[in-house]
Amino acid sequence: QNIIVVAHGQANDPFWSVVKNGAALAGEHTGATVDFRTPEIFDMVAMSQLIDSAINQQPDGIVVSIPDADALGPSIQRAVDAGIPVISMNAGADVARDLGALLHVGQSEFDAGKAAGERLAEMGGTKGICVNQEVGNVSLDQRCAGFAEGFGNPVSIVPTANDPTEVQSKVRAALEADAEVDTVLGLGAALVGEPAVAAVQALGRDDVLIASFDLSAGFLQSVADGQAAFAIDQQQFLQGYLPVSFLALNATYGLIPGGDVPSGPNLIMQDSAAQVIELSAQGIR
Amino acid sequence: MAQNASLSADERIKTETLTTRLMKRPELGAIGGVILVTIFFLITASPTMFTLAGIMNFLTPAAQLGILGIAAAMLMIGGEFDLSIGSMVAFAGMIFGVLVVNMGLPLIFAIPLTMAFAAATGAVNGAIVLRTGLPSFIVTLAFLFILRGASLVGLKLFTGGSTQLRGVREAVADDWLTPIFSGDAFGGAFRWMAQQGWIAQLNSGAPSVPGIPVEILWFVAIAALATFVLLRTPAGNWIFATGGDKQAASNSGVPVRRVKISLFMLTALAAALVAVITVIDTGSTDARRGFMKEFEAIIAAVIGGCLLTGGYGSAIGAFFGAIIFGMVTIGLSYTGFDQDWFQVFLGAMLLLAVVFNNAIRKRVTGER
Amino acid sequence: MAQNASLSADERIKTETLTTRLMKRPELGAIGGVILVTIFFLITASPTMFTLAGIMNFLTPAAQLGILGIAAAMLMIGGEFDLSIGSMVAFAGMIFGVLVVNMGLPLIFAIPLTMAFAAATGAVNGAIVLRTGLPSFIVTLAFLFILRGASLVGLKLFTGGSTQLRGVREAVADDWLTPIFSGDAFGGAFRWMAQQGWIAQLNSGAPSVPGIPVEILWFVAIAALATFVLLRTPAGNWIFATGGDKQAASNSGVPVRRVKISLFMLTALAAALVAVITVIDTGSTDARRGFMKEFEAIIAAVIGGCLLTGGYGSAIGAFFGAIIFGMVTIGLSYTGFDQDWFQVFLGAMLLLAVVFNNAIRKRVTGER
Amino acid sequence: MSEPIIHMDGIKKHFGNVIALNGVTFDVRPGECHCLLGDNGAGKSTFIKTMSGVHKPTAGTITFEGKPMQLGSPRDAMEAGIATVFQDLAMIPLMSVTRNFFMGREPTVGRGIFKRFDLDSANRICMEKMRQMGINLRAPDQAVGTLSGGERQTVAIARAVHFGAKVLILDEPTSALGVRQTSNVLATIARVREQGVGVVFISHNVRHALAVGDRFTVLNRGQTLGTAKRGEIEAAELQDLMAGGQEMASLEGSLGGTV
Amino acid sequence: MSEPIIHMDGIKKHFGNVIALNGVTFDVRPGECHCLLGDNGAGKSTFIKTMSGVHKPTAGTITFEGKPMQLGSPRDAMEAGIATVFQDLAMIPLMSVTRNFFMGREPTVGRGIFKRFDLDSANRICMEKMRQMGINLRAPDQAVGTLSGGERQTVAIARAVHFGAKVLILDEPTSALGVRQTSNVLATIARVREQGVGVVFISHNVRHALAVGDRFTVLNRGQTLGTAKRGEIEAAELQDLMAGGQEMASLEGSLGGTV
Ligand SMILES: Nc1ncnc2c1ncn2[C@@H]1O[C@H](COP(=O)(O)OP(=O)(O)OP(=O)(O)O)[C@@H](O)[C@H]1O
Ligand SMILES: Nc1ncnc2c1ncn2[C@@H]1O[C@H](COP(=O)(O)OP(=O)(O)OP(=O)(O)O)[C@@H](O)[C@H]1O
Ligand SMILES: [Mg+2]
Ligand SMILES: [Mg+2]
Repeated sequence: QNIIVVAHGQANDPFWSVVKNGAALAGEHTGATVDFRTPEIFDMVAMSQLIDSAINQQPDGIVVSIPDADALGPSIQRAVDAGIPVISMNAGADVARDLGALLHVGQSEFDAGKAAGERLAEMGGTKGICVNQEVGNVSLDQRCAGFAEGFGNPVSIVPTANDPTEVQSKVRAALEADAEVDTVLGLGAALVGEPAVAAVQALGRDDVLIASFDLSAGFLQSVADGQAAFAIDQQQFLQGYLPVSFLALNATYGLIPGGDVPSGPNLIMQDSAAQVIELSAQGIR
Repeated sequence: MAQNASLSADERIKTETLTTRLMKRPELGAIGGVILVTIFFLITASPTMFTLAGIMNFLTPAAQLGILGIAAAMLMIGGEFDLSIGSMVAFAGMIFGVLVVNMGLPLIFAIPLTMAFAAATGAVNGAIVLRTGLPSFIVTLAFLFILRGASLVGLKLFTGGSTQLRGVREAVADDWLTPIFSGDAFGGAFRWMAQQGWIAQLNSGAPSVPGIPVEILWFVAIAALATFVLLRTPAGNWIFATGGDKQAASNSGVPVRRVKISLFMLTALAAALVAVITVIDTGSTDARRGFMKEFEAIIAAVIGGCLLTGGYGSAIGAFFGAIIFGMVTIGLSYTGFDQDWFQVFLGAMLLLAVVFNNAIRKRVTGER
Repeated sequence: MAQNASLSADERIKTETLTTRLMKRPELGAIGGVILVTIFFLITASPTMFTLAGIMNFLTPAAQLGILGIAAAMLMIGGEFDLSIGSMVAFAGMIFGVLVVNMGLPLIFAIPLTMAFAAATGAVNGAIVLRTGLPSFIVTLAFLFILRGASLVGLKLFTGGSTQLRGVREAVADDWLTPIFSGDAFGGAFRWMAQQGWIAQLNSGAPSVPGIPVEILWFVAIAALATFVLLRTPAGNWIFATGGDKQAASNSGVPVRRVKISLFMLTALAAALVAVITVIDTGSTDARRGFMKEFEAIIAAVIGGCLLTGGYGSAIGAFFGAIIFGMVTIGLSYTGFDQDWFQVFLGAMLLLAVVFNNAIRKRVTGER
Repeated sequence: MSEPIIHMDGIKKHFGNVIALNGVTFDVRPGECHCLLGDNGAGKSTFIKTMSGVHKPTAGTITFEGKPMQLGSPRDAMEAGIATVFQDLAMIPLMSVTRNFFMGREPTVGRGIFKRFDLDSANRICMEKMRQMGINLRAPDQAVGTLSGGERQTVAIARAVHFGAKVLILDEPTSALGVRQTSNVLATIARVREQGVGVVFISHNVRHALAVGDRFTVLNRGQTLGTAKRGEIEAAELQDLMAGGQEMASLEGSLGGTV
Repeated sequence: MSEPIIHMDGIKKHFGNVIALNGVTFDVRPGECHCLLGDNGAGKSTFIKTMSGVHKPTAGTITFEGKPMQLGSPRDAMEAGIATVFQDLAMIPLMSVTRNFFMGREPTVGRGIFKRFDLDSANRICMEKMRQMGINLRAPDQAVGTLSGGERQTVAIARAVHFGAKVLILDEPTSALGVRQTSNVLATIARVREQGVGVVFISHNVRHALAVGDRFTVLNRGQTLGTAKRGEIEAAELQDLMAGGQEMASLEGSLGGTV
């Protein structure tokens, strides 16, 4: 059996490398060959072309993430027309069925952001920044939008590049420029969460709430140490593992679950952080 | 040419074979790389890569990149860079989306308006470069940021907060101009061929290849036109001269400023064309469109033999350069290699293709 | 200089003021831009930007970029590009991390080994460029992909599946070399100044600025050294000559190949230094380190007045170029502008700074 | 005597703090060859560059056929009828001989959007003109960068002559030429002068200047030393003026008076 | 007569399909000035470029002081003692006069890591040498690209002479020079020849060649036409050979026999 996964995040993105690890493990467990493909940058045009190339190879199943239904819809429908079973994951819960996908595994980015925002507001945050390391990447933009809605208080977006030093300086600048900011939400744990913690430490402030999407061992350590509030985990390992296993079962026995599988959100707080550090360091969480 | 006969009388030149003469042309330099890459994938990739559907599949991104690459090549031959074309794809896409979706304009107005916007921005780029005498690298870099930022702001403004504008496909579905900028051409012919069993059919009975994606036709047409302009018109001569030595060209009476401004407008127009094609094709646009395309366009031009210092290169070279780049990026997904190795392979293949080109050309032409 | 006195006797030169003489130097060209940007932020940004802490805050990323930018400037003056330095930051970081964490080597071995790896890769880059005669743009582009991919593969291999390698801080905490590559220098002096009330204190009583981040010292030292080499040594003369006209330089007896190879090694070493500093500072490394840094380094060099065609530029220019770039990127977070406009501002500020530089220099030196 | 075609009055040119020209007055009449002579660095090339629109003069006026003229670019000068062979030749090394020859003034065939560069006839004309100047090119598509120094100079001269003009400016046109090519160029100057073209001829070779010149103007350190008519001045005297009045090395004797 | 310093035998050079040299034999003895003459495009520059390590010959052997030699780069040739003034001068336009003068062989002061380019004395030497050649530079830090043609050529000659050598090759060194500078250069050739240096002198000016030459070799279309000793050959005859035997334009008479 041959299953192709087409995702919109890059293989060197810590988040997506966990998805890829999940898919690979499912491949091992089911005996299917799994090809994991991503465009080199967030690019919907390139992604639709990757789906087309997957269709041409007539695999036994395709797993896709759908951050832009308009852009990817035709390609996904072509896969369905060609008789290839499709499962969507990560992004696209709302449109998966309409496009002919069998089911969706994942969480809505917007909902996850909203949950985080609500929690941070509960914890006493009054003014927040959302640190976005890839402005224009729709999934990341949705996280910030959800955060703004759930938080209920003023939120501004801090755009940064993919560079920890710059993130640290920018977070520090934002905190210094407006002393009322007391909440920082990062959209990636290693890239943003860790430098944000470092920035707050350097400022010597202990009244700033820091939360981050996704997990990294360093950030989880900060959560465990009480320097950061929590990490938002959507257990993306499942987003790689489950669709591949489902498609493998489907190809062998025709089995398929009857509904979507929510893989998150799951907030990791101080009490549970220590347990997942090791798994995170291995690329499983 | 006419004088070849009289020349062979000169004892100071050796006769050369047809192959040598062909390989000397910069236009054909990049063919070696295409052949090498093709052979590589014939060996390593799934055979579906070279089915009709597979070929269309890798030619589509190559065509989109190639349209930009050919324009970038012409500008590079003219001695300048335009780093803003990637952002221009996003910006023009935003303008186009807004015109079509928010303002409901038909394509016959929306496309020329988008093009006019782009050309004006290109002219501004060019005017700043000429007026200040700054390197175009830095001026267009500023526009890379400005246009990218403006796309983000514009999209948020017109969609009420999202960075994604949707609904283009519905808006243009019935427009008579749509088939020229989107979808597949010669659909009838391909359906007929499928019925004849010449090409594969899907379960639904539709042909596996619904036609030739229009961008491929645009790509070929633009490559042909650009080659004609560069090699066979006074304007082409001016472009080479301007890029070769601005001062000498101007001293010889070439209208250097006019040439440069026109070239900047040209690259912007190429970006707008790609924007229109991809926005209609995908039905949406977002703030990340065209990200890094400026570099890929320059890469395609350089693979095709353009010199970064200007004054040398060809449109056909950029044509093949784009195909090489497109084949390598899409082709690797037809092979069994792990995605983690993707970039290593991409880099190695590019290097190999270019080195091979070069080695062949040197060998054939006897340069040392 | 000595001959100025005798020269003023020549009726064919006008006397020029000290300002004119200073502004003519390419080294000082970029100062105008720094001043302009500073004034802009003094007006628009929160005053915390120009506190001691604020200045250190924007100088730190500027310094990291600047180390790369100065090396890139020297290579550009020598007529080549290195697009692989960003990826080299990730690759060298990975090597360093593995040496320190997985192999448990002390810094005294780990750093030279990392540097040796980097220098070897740089030499390979250079050798391929020289051997094939291909543009360095395309060769180092291939290495951009190859090294980036190799970092990912390597990290996954050595961490057992993760793209992040951590534990560096713990591993080097007690190493006597650590303070040279990480943290803040002159901590004692700053604590003392804080006690005297000369600089602000945090709630904890520690000084708000614990010292000067070592990268800033490295940055200044490298800028001074590079300027000395470029302007005051035979090697500097060779670099300018090689970039100005390879053929003419070689005909005049400049060892062009040796110069180019050394410069490629130099950029790789600069990237490795940045890798070591940032990896120790953050305590971890990941596959995305240094992403796009090659372009930012070139941008810094070009803002500082380097010509893309080679043979002209300065290390001090790149120094100020990096500061301008660092100030603009970080500074906007201190202002009240809607951050959606970030890129628009970044582009506009860059353009303004460079145009201003240029205008000042032209005005002062009387060029037309 | 006829009116000057072009009259330059009190031309000054400064580059930053360098004073290259400090008030030079000069004119050319139709059908005459006016030689501009002077030491190295005297400002001859700078002067003719202001005449052909490359440099804007810092001060001074240009009158063309009786009307004041502002030259914005070399193209303006060309359109007014001033053809120039620059000392640096203004050639693009990477381009072919033919493309350099016709650069900026390409012959076309076809009409409308089918109008195109007529390469065949351009090649033919180019080879033919070069042959007339005494150079047998191997092929018209050889890159100019691979030509020998003299071949390259000949292309520039042949180009300027081919397109015809009211004023033909030649900046040291014979410096890299062989004996045969030199005599061809001097013969060409004599021929176009006959046709009523005004020629400005710069040379360091007194013999060449005396062979074709009607008037001689000597520049020194950015200023005019004076103008003499043909027959009014001796070779030795002229040579002395050209050297800026400074003494010459002792070898002179063995060179027989004229270098 | 003494042994040749450098002996080139049967040198051929092809560029792709272009045959630039088709078997040229040539030698230089210490203390003589050997003139290399020939029409434009004859292959003179190509030949001396193989002699100074720029081009690798396609066929033929080079013997230096009796031993066979392979020149890998111009630097090798320089180290062996061959100094060359190329026709294109090999200067970097954007760099200052001094930096060009000392390019590749910079004087240093200090030792160890404090060893640095001694700009002050370099500037002084450079100005001095230029003055000796008859050029008063304004400043040693002027960019070479802004020098006049003759000034630039003088820098290249002064540089080659300054560093001394066993063989000094001069490719049309006087083409852009004024009368004063030319006589200085010819005097310089005479001087270094006296010191036992072998000089290779390329010129299109028969008078210059006859003034300093001891032997004359004429190239034509990539081949040697023959070598003559001083006194064995007449100016007119030599000139005829240089023109490749082809007839010259009619103006010749008025030029008094020698162009
Ligand atoms: N762009 C420039 N910047 C500074 N100085 C310049 C510039 N152009 C020319 N000069 C100076 O002006 C003077 C005149 O130069 P010009 O080229 O006109 O001399 P010339 O008379 O043509 O000499 P030659 O016979 O050697 O060609 C020279 O001393 C030169 O150094
Ligand atoms: N790189 C090259 N590629 C092709 N042809 C070349 C190249 N270099 C020189 N040639 C050709 O070789 C011939 C000899 O050139 P060369 O420069 O040696 O002539 P020359 O004797 O120095 O002439 P001149 O007196 O005009 O300087 C010329 O016809 C030239 O076109
Ligand atoms: Mg001159
Ligand atoms: Mg020559």
